[in-house]
Amino acid sequence: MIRLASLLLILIGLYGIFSSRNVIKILIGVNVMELGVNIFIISVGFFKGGIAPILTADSFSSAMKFVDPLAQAMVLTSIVIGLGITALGLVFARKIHAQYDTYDLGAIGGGKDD
Amino acid sequence: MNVMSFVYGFLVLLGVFVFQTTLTGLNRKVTARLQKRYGARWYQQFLDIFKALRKDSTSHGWVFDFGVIMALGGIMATVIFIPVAGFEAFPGLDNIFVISYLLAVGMLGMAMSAAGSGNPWASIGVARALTNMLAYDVPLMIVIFTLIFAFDSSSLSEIAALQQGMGILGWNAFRMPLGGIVAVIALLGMLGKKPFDSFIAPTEIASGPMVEYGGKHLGFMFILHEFMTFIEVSIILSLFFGGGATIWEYMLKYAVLYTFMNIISGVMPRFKIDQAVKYFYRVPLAMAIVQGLVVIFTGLGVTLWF
Amino acid sequence: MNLTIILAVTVVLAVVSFFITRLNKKAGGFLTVIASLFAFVGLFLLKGSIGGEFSIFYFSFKITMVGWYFALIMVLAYSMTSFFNPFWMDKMMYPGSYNFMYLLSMAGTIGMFFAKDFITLFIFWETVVWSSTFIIQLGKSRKASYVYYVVSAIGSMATLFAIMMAYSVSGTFVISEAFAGLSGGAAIAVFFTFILSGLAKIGIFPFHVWLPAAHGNAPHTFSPVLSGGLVKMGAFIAFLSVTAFPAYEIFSGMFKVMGTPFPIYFLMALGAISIIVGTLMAIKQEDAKKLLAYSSVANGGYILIGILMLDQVGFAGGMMHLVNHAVASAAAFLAIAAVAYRTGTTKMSEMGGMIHRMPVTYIVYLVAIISMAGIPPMGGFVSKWLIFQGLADKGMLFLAAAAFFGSIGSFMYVFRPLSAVFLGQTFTRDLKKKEVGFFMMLPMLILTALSILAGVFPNTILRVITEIQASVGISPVTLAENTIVTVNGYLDAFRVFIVFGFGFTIAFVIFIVRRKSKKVELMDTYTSAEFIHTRELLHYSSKFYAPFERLYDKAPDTMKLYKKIAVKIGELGNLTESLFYGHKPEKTVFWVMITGIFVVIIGGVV
Amino acid sequence: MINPVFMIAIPLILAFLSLVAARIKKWLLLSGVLINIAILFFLEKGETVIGGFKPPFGINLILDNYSMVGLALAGLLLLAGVVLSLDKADKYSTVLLTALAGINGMLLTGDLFNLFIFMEITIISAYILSTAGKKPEYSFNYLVIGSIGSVFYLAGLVVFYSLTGTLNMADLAAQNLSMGTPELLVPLFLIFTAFAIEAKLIPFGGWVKGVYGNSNRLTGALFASVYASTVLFVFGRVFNEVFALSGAVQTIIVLIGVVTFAFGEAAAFRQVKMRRILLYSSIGQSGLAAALFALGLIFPAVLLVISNAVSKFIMFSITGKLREIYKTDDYTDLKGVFFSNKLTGIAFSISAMSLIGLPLFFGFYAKLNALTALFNGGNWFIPAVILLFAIVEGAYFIRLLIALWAPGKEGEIADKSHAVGEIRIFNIKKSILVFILSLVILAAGLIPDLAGKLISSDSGFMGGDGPAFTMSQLKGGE
Repeated sequence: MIRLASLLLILIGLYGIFSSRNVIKILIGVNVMELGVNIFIISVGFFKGGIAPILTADSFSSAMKFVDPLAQAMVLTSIVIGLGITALGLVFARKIHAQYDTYDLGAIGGGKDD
Repeated sequence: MNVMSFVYGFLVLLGVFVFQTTLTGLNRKVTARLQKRYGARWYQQFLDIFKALRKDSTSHGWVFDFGVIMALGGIMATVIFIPVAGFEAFPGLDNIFVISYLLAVGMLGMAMSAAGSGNPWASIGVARALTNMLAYDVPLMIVIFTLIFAFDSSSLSEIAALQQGMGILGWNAFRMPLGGIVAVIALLGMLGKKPFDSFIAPTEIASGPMVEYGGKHLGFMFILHEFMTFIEVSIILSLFFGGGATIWEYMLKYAVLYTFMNIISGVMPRFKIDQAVKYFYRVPLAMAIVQGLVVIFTGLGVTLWF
Repeated sequence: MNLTIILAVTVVLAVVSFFITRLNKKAGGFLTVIASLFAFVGLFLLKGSIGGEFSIFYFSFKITMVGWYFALIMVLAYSMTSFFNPFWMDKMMYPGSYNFMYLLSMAGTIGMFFAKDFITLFIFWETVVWSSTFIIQLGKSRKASYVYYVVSAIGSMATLFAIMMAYSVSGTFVISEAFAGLSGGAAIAVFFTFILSGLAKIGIFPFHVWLPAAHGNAPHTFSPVLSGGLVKMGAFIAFLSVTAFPAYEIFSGMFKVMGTPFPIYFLMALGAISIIVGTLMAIKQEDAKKLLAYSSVANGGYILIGILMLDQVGFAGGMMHLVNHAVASAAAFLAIAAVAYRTGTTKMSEMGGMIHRMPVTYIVYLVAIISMAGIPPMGGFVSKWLIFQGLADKGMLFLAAAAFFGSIGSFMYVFRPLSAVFLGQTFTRDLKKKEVGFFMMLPMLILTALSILAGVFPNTILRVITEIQASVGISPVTLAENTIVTVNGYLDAFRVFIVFGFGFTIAFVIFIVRRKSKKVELMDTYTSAEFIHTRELLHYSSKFYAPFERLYDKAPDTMKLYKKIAVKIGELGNLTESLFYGHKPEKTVFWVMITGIFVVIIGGVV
Repeated sequence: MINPVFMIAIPLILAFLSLVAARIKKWLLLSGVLINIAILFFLEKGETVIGGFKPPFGINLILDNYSMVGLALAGLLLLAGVVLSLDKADKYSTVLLTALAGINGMLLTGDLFNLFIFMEITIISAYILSTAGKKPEYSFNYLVIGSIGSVFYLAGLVVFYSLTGTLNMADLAAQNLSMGTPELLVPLFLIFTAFAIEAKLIPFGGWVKGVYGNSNRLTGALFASVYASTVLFVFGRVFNEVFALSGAVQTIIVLIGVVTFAFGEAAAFRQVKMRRILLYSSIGQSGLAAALFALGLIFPAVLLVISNAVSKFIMFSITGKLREIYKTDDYTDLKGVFFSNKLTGIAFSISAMSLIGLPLFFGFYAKLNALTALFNGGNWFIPAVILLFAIVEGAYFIRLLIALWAPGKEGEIADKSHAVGEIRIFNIKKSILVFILSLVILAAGLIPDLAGKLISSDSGFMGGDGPAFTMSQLKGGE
């Protein structure tokens, strides 16, 4: 279920990028996709009844059901990278606005190569 | 190849000159009668030639002279190669390709000399003459090609000999009728007779290549014309009408063929040069190809088919 | 003599000439003369070591009779033309690289003819292609160079394909073994792709478009090499495609036309078409060099037909036509170059009466065109005669018809420059022009002499050809002392020459004994009572055969075909650009999704 | 012997330093790329474990022949690019150093998730470099498309992780997954998409035109050589060593590669702007290399990548500089520009001719190897396409060369009076540098066997895929 939801999110993000021409909205689309894939990663590592993968005095037996810690680590990295990309994307958005006075890619019309 | 060959060659030249010039004179008479005139005397052609040779002439530079000599030299060399009733001054050199291309030397010389005169009429005439040649030669060459393929020989005298002794139906003109017709039409073109005489058209382009000639140059041109006529008629005679077993038979056939050509031409109007090309590439070319295909694929005509 | 030395010296001298030209242009030009003459002499002496095999670097060579023959023709064209180089240095934009490329391409051709394996052959071949491309661009047209490269590339890429395909079957690149084991469809594919570079190089229809462009616009000092030399590289490929690739054996089971397997007959027919197209196009050219270029197309057709016959007579004719055409066409191009050296143009309508200023050049041109048109007593006659005899023997009617058409048509086109450039009225501008110097005259005279010698003593060349014929296992053409004997006729060129001389002498004597004629000015002609004082107006040169040209002026231009293909490729490019590229991410997202859906469907199916 | 991890660590440290010591960042950058080359010679071959966990649990770096070639190529070209355009590179010192770390990491890593991180580092640096074109909408486009790629990659990766429980390349390869099954097709496609986007394959590389087409002499050269070759090297490793392609998947990927090649060359054919010509040619070459990699013909593909990278580096550098001087890269406005720049012109010509695959140049050897390998695999269709579009490729490059060398009106001989400008493109030192680089192509083309041996160094790539064709085999010996 949760996997389907994440897949849906990715597709929604793609659709957002596909259908909108506003720079900010496209960036939101990208973010939604990233969210989707992050949830997807988590869902892979997760199963019902699993506990946090932290070794404590109470839980160190391998028989205990940890959720996969690696997936969570990956998500952490992915979020960080996503953050960086979003930030950079916003910088570009600012630049586009500064240069063309609009956020609408359709209004730029492709700008001739110099 | 010895001295005698050259002597014979010289004699052939002399004989051909006398014979052909006489015939031309006679034919002037024939044409005149056709046009309801009296016409000049039979030896008028000789008088014209010798008069021209005696007169003063003007020259337009060395190529004007050189071209004339080259033309006459080439043509005379060709005449020497023509087998007359089986006789050859230089035996074995009567290859049809050699003859038809050596003929071109003379034509080239003439064209060169004419164009060298600096008169544009001459150049136009030459252009037309060459175009005319392209028109008649391709169908004719295809027919000749067919003959060579059929008889495995490209020797004029051999092909002539192969037709003899079977009566009139042994002639290639009857064995390969389409080819014969093509050859006769092509001969008209070769001779520059009407309707294929646009390149000398006197009233239109002032006699074309001949426009600047006078005196001995003109005399050369006359002689050249006689020799050329002989070569052209002889080729067709040997290839399609069996040549001649004896010199008399040869001369008789020759006279008939030549006069026949003249009579045809006497009643013809003139083609424009592009019309001539179109004509040759429509009817005679098609006939020549059909004849060629028939011979190559059925063998009909190689052996007697009646 | 050693091939290694020849190749090494030419390549080294190529580099040296590049630097010397930077110091002194003329000296660099003279170096090309020395280098090419050295190569010519070296090659000539190489005959002793025929049969030898050796390798330089990773290139492997085998000195064969046919390679020697081709290389000698090639280097002859190079060395004769090189005499003109020093005088054109000032007109070149890059004299140094011209000299470098000139010698490099020469080395390339030498290496190519002696290659033992196809990769060596291909490397040298392509080297020649690109180095000559860079020479042609220095001439009058950049487009010409481009066209030349593209057509050559079509050929060489196809040949590379064939080589590789053959290799995947036989596992070797060695020329004599590479085609072993081919059969069926693969054999046909290899045959046609392999010979494509040859067709492109000879200028066979529809690849002939590069000849008028390149020959007509290359620097005047390179056109003779292109036409006299480089075109013959294609003949070598044609030769290999019937000998190394034993086309007659491999296709022996196929449908035959007049005893010739259909694929070979098809190529011969292409040769025949080239003869017709070349002739017709040559007739209507206004530029002397372009005219000669189209005549090369027509002559290429003869060569191809001759070589592909691979028999006793026609093949010998084709091989001999290589020499005759190389010599004649190089001489004709050199003559035109000499005229252009003085007048600065090659357009026939802008010249006239040059015979009175440049008589030697005129004679050179005259002999060259007599040979090209196949009129005795020049070399071209003998080779065309052999080809005719071969065709007559096999009864190939349509090919023969084309050959006759080309032969007679050649009278028409070769006469045009003769009449327009050399004869007629001399233009006022050119009245003070002089003949070219002896150094430039020399190669032209040598070539003229060669043309005549080949026509009078053809057996000298034919003896070499009989050896080639023996080496590829066909019965050599029968030669007596001075005579060439074929099934349906024989030719004694020497006697024809003597008789011609005899006739000429008689005519000359008659001419001399008659009264001397008065020399008059050229303008002193019959003008139908008009008063014309402008020399230029009294010269008939442009649209020489106008009535004849009109008959086919609507004929389609082959170049249009190439342009159409180029447009189509451009359209594909346009499509690519507009479909996939832009500044909005939506296009890419769209395609990613489409591809994704496609993959999912495929996944479901698989 | 030096631990390969320094290849990543040193540039990263220098990148941080360059933020702190902004005034000397130019020198930091220079020293970074120089050190990078220097330690290349002393690297420890084999596997290096990072962080103490043994693979497949920990992360490892793998330095084999293949990655070595990739590292050397990227490092050397980056060095050349920095030296050639130091004035431009100064501003991007930090970014370039980070990019170097990312590139080295991509080539070295033995872990798929690690690869993701390095790839992101590299790509983000590329996003920033692309802003040099002053066309933010293209940079933005690149960023969005690149992010889609990242998301796809991660998604595909996780599926594989969930199936096999490992992300280590070697470990994953050892699982011998059958790539034909539908459930693997989709994740494989996701990962392929990510690489295809970066490797500019049609239809995924929609960002290329804007970014390459507006590059300057530094960024253009780096994108087309360093970045492009790195991505292709990784592509080759992932789709040979990790996922062995076969069946329909292989066919699809090869088809995409071949189509890219054909379409790219066709698109380049109709351009008049030099950067566009070069960019579409890059797309085409990239497609061809990808197709070869997908077919498992690693050695020819590597040769192709190397030859393309060096050539494109030279050509993009010169083109970028030309645009700086003349404010245009439309070659019809630059006729005869090489007349007063012969050395640079020769370098450009050699590169172009090598790209076309003309003999005596390295590209010919690459092409010959590719053809031989393809034919040996019983494939004749792809060689036919390659050769067909090699004609197109030759056509537009020769047209370009002719225009740049020989000015003049049609119907008149080439004349220097029509040549554009007499401005030197590069100063003498830089001209010589570019020229020497082109001489490498020529030299490698003249002694291809040696060059081939140097590249494959006997052992070949990833399990013995050596030269399919050597010149020495012509002599009869193998």
